[in-house]
Amino acid sequence: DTKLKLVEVITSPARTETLKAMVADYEKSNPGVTVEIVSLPWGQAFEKLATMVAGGDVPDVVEMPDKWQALYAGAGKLANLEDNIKNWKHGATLGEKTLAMARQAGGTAYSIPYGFYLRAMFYNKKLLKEAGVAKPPVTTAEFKEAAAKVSKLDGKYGYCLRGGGGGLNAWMMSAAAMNGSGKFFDDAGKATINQPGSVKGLQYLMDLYKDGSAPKDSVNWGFNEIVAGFYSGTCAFLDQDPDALIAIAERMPAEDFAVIPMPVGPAGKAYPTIGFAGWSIFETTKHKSESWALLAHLSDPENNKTWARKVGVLPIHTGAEQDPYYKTEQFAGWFTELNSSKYQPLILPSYLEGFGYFASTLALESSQQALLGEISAQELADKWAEFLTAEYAKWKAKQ
Amino acid sequence: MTDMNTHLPPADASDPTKNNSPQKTKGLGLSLSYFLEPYLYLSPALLLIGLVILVPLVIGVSYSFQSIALLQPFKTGWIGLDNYRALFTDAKFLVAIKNTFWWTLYCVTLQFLLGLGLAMLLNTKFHGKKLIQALVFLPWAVPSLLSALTWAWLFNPVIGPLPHWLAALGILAEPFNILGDKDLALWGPIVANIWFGIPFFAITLLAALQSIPADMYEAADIDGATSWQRFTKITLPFLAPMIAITVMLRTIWIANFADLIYVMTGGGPANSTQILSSYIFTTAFRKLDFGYASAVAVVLLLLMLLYAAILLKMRKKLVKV
Amino acid sequence: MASIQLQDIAKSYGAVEVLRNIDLSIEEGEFIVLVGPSGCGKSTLLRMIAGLEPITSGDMFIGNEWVNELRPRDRDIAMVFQSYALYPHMSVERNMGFSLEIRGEDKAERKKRVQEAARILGLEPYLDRLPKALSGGQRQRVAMGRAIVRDPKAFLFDEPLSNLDAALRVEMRLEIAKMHKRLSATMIYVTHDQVEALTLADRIVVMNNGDIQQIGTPMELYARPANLFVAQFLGSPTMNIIQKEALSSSLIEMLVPADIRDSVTKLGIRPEHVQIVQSSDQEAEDGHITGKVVVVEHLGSDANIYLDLGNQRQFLVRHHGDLEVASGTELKVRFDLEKLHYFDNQGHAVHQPFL
Amino acid sequence: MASIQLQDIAKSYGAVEVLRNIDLSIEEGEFIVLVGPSGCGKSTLLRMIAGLEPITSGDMFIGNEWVNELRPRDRDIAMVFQSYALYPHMSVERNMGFSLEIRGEDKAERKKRVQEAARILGLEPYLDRLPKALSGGQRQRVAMGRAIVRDPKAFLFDEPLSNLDAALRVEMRLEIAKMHKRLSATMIYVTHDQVEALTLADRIVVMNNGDIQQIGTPMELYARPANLFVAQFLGSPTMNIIQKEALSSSLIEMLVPADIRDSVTKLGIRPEHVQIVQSSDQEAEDGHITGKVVVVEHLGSDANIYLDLGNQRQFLVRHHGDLEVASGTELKVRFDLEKLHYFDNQGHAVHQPFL
Amino acid sequence: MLDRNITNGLAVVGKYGALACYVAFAMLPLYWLLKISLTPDQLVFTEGTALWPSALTLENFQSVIFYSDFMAYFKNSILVSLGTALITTLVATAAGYAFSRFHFAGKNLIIVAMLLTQMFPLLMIISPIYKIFASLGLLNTLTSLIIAYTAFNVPFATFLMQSFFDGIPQDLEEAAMTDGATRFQALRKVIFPLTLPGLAATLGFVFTAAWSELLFALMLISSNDTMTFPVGLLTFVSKFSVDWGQMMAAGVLALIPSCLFFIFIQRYLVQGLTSGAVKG
Ligand SMILES: Nc1ncnc2c1ncn2[C@@H]1O[C@H](COP(=O)(O)OP(=O)(O)OP(=O)(O)O)[C@@H](O)[C@H]1O
Ligand SMILES: Nc1ncnc2c1ncn2[C@@H]1O[C@H](COP(=O)(O)OP(=O)(O)OP(=O)(O)O)[C@@H](O)[C@H]1O
Ligand SMILES: [Mg+2]
Ligand SMILES: [Mg+2]
Repeated sequence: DTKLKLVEVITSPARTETLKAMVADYEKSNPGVTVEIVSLPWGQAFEKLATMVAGGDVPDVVEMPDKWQALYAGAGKLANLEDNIKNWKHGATLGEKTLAMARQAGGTAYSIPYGFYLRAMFYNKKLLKEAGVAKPPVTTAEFKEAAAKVSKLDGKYGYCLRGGGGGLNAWMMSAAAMNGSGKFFDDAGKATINQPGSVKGLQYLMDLYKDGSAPKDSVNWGFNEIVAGFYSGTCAFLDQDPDALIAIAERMPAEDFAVIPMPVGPAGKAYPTIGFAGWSIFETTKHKSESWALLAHLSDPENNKTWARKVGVLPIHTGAEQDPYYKTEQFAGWFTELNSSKYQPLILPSYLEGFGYFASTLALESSQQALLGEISAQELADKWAEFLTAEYAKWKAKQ
Repeated sequence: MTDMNTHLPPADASDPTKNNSPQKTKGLGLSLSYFLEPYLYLSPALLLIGLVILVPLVIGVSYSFQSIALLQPFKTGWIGLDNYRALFTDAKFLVAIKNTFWWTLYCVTLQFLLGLGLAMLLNTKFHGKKLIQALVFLPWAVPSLLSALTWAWLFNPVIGPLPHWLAALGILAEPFNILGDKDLALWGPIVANIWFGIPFFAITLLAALQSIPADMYEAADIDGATSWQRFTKITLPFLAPMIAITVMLRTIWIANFADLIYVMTGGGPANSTQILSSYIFTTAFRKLDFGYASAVAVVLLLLMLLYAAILLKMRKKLVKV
Repeated sequence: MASIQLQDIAKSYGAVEVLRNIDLSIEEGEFIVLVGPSGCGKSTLLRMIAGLEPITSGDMFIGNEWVNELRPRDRDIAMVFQSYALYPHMSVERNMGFSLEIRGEDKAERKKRVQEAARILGLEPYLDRLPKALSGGQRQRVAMGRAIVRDPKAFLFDEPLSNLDAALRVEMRLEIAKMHKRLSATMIYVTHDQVEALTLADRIVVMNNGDIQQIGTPMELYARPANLFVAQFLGSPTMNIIQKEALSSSLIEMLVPADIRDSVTKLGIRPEHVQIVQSSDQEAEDGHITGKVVVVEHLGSDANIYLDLGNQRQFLVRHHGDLEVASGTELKVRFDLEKLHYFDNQGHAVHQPFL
Repeated sequence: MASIQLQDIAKSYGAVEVLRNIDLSIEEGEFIVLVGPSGCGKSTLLRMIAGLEPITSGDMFIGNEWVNELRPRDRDIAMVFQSYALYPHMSVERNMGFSLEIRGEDKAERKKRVQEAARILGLEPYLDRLPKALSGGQRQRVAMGRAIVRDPKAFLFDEPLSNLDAALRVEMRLEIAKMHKRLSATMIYVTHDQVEALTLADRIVVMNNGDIQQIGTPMELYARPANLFVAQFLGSPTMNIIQKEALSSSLIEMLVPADIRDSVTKLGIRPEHVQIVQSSDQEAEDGHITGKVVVVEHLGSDANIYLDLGNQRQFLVRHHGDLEVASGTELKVRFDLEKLHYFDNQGHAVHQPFL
Repeated sequence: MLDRNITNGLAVVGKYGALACYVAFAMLPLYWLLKISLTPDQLVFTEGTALWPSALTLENFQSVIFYSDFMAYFKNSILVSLGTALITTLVATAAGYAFSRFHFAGKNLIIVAMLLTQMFPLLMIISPIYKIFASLGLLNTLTSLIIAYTAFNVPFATFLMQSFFDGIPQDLEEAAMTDGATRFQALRKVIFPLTLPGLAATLGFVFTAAWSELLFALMLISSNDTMTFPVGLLTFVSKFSVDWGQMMAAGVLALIPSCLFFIFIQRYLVQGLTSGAVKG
């Protein structure tokens, strides 16, 4: 009898249900194997998983968000999945991007992603109309103007700025759009974030905040606050991944909002961030083949489609977007981004070991300082550049 | 005491020498058990604490002399005092110390004073006491996550009433979220913590109040004491041991307690609510630098020890009974 | 100094009635001693006067002010608690000086008065101690000291000397008398010690079972107890009581005057008013009654001789000086006729008309 | 019943030495009364015998067993605490029956014995009350009751009757004597009441300041006090002490036998051994000394007459019977020569060789 | 009782006023909790600042009670909290008694050690603790939580109990021991009943501490069967949304046992237990 332990980290009750059903399928077709699902609350998942692993209570299969992958892979904790992918019957349909992301940490596939998060812009149709904005903005300039107009309404704001946890994406997107480049490091290994274009991008967000186009307390807003700010009708624009759609669709009539691509910068391009999460196998597992079988089961096209819908990501197997589910107005924004060359998905350098700290702490604190006017955009950019350049060099050295 | 002759019963007692020595042994055995008795009572506590906390604590402190990351057993190594040296140049650390001080001071002082007031009120007779007592104690039973979320909610002008009330009272110029204001943000978690902590002092002090003999107040009445004098000269001295212990522990807990801050402000905006323990948390689990985090924790521990020592000294001086 | 009036005061704890119909009017500067058996309500009465115990019914006046609802601290009364009620967290010195401290008396004055009290009470070596490091008697003296440093309208003493040795007690008693003279403060004093009661009191109040039995000067109470209870309660050893019917009619004729002979049912005679008739003395009528010696208590200056009159009736004779007599010996005793007390069947005293 | 031996027992609280050189050997079934001024260490001694207070040095034996380190409960000793130490959460009944409860005595037996004790102590109406609803004397009786329901090796009583009224005290005293006879238990009894001490004790131990001053039967102590302290401590009112040099040489010749005349520095005479020489009596040598009446205390059966001998020396005369005499009057008194006590300059008694 | 009318009246008004303030302060967040749990999802934000929603729903409660594992979490929490409260109180009573009644070598050292346990952030030592429990095979058991909570709560409970013991006259114990009681009997029959307010307070604290503890519960428990309710609450905070309604409903439900517990213990918070015990 084999027992597998599967750890789910981005937990929600509905999602756990789906996972359970899929696992039950697997158990049925693999008699003798039982799978224990451990669902960690997302807010504390990192600490808990780290403690479990450090404490020797290592699971077999784990849900792996992009930001953790480099860390676990770098510590040699994850199994190399290259061979398995090669021999997998569905291996062929894995998209180019999927594989790139699987291999993000050190060029080897340490996970099978189950879906992408891609940023696009939600907007509140009613608010725009009230503010007299005729059509949704396409460029950063239009966006700024529209946001300013909405902010004139009493108690309303243009943009749901995410100044708190997880706000890095917006800064990076803005910097890239203004800079007209999606590269984080130049050929010399220097971070591009303090290039003049990028600094302008940072300044762009700071201005939005200072001009009152974002609520005062949005300096501290995280995911829940911005989403709530959006569906409560406090602010008109929200840049978010498809997963936010779940929460928003539940609380807002479909006709009240829509999703558009991210505004393009002066160079006519936008760089919506793209992220992923996937499944990994721990190196220490005693049941590698069963674990892989489970992983393969979860990632097969049918299951992946169900899963992707449930959790609000874009599926990994090519051709899945043809599904009628994705043909709605709400999904239009994301698929436009995917299919137009104006939009170049931006992959954050989460392969850097210090990136987690950078995103969650360093960038967070310094960007708040910038929003509050304690430091200038240039100082902010320099600070980031310094850290990123050093991390990049470390990473480079290991390759 | 070793000389057996000193234990001879008087001459008229029947043959004392004969049965004296076994008795003496029995006496010694007893004195051993006398000596061991307190340890016996303490042993379960010591065993539990030792195994579950003290041993891990020693390990935890030892991290501070190492370079150690949670997931990377191969990158550890002893580095002596390097982590501590780094503290001196760490601006964030200094900010966190300052914030810890204010955070702890405000929280402890206010919840102590309010708790004491509540305890005094509850120590009188009034209608509906049972219900009110149960109600005012309830905040203590709310998990900190839930209270943090609720208070964050209450402070949010979009979904909570507080900013509007505060603005109506003229305390705020306009209804905005103080959690987003770097000068006021710390007050959010402080209010939440006070709310949460009042019952702690109220209950302990109420229980202590109730063990003050009534005739102390009678004697003070006869001696002509006013209510205030009764309070300062009788009540407070009687409460002093309890106050010393609760204030000390609560201070330690609060200084170590980052849950509310973590959920309500995440240490922000711009580190304005960063306290040592939240800094320790981010250093350990975000920066993954366990060694450095442990060094910060050790500093916190030393500060707390110093504080406890001072308080214990004061207690010895003040508490006579 | 203030007069104290109690008018029809009563006190109940729930269903338990502890005091009833207490009428007592105490003059300014008077020294009242409260006596009565254990549990008769003395402490309760003191506590009511002090304001510590709500008054169930009746009215109380201190210096003409109606004080039923006045707070203790506004009454300006010093009290020695039966239970001492020392402040355990204060040194002896602070305990004694506490009331002065409260009143904002300055330090030097406080110190002076505490020193003076401590000297009187023999507590000087212990001023720095906490109460828990004192002996029982020392604690009681601290309790006493707490009252006597003050200069209140009235002093209430609840058995303040009960735990002191005889010598100290005598000394303290004299000090209290002195203090009373000096301050001419009103004092109410509870004691079980007859000597204290008799020597200190201007008037004694005898209580029983929540009632006042008699109020009067010591000599009045000793010489003319109003009833059987008072007669037996005061005087130690206690008065002998003899049922009239137990006496032969000739004896009754001799002892009880004719005009009250019918109403009297009991006769009383104090042990010290009985003489032993020497056996050499042959006249029969001299020995009023005869009994067998049960036991002799030697008290040094006196001896108590317990006689059995038959039918298990005991009779006590206080013999002045020592007496060697074996138990079982028959003894004849005679009464001092003028010191006889008479009681009716309700226990009220019946007085000879010519007295 | 058990004998108790104390050998060179000492006790200190930190630097304070409370007891020293205590040597005392108590026989099985003996009734020992401890007396001494407040704070002399009586309670401490009792508590050490009970095992409540560690012994600083010396050895203690109970029934030949060395008990220095034996726990209280293994000593099987009943004790009445000076502070009562009642269990505040238990009814009077349970308080009294607690030791039996602990010993697993069955309910009926417990009830019986508690009832019996309550009857003796007059506590029957209060059996269901909590201590806080009792008067001081009632509490003390409960404390007493807790001891007397038991049947232990020894009883220790620490001022068990101090808060009771005279009548009750006499009654209780008799009950204790009865109990002692019935159980022939060893008893150690602390009291400040001389009557109790003299009537109950087989032997009295007089303590002062942590020392034993004298041990002996009541009559021995009364008649032949070993030193000035004992002489003055026992007997109430206390013995008069006269400095030899204050007397005229003719008086000294008359009062002090020749062979001890040099070593004696003080003379003692009890107030009851002094007679007032009636003024009608003209012989001068009959009146040994003369003084002015300061005050007269009327005690009913007796009167205490305080004389001023000049130079503020007080002298007390106990007059049997009453005496009306105004203060200021000159009185002549004479001593009972056989009852004179002599002391040397260390305060030790000097005995006449022929006695 | 003996106060004079006007000041008396003012004092009474002041007292009730102050009580009202306390109650209002204590209840406001709880009221908000209740309000949100009763508000239909669509109105939670649109009527955020209203004191009372325009429509009510019991749906949140229904789904928490009937369609989630919360009842199981509650059961676990109650088991753990009661177990911890009882064991901690026992252990701490023994230790507090030793502190109160004995002088012994190493007392100060032990006090410092106990204080130390409270001074170091638990997060920093959770990983060795985890290892210890893992090696004892106690992970995912309620026992592990009870042990951990007991260990962590014992120091405080000990100090608390000590100060209550200190308030009880030693005479009473001595009396019990001369009455033939063993130390334990004296403790059980004489000291305990007099420490009831202290015991009640200690029980209350430990119960609620265990009831709302999160860190150990999160770290030591992974399986759904042994999860306690605070961890359960966390599951409402997912990466993409917070289910406020259900979370608050669960929070409201979680208050009920605590409330009952407080009502239960407060009958022991009574005055004057030791009056009449000793003279002097
Ligand atoms: N903890 C202590 N520290 C120092 N001295 C103490 C302590 N306890 C008692 N004493 C002293 O020891 C002496 C003896 O006390 P003890 O209680 O035995 O006296 P006692 O003879 O019973 O007096 P009393 O008749 O007043 O009850 C007293 O002088 C007292 O002050
Ligand atoms: N709380 C109470 N409930 C009921 N009865 C009480 C209460 N307090 C006191 N008593 C009773 O009231 C009566 C009077 O008590 P009080 O203390 O006044 O007596 P006392 O005369 O001072 O006696 P003692 O000489 O023994 O001190 C006693 O019989 C006592 O039992
Ligand atoms: Mg009384
Ligand atoms: Mg004593």
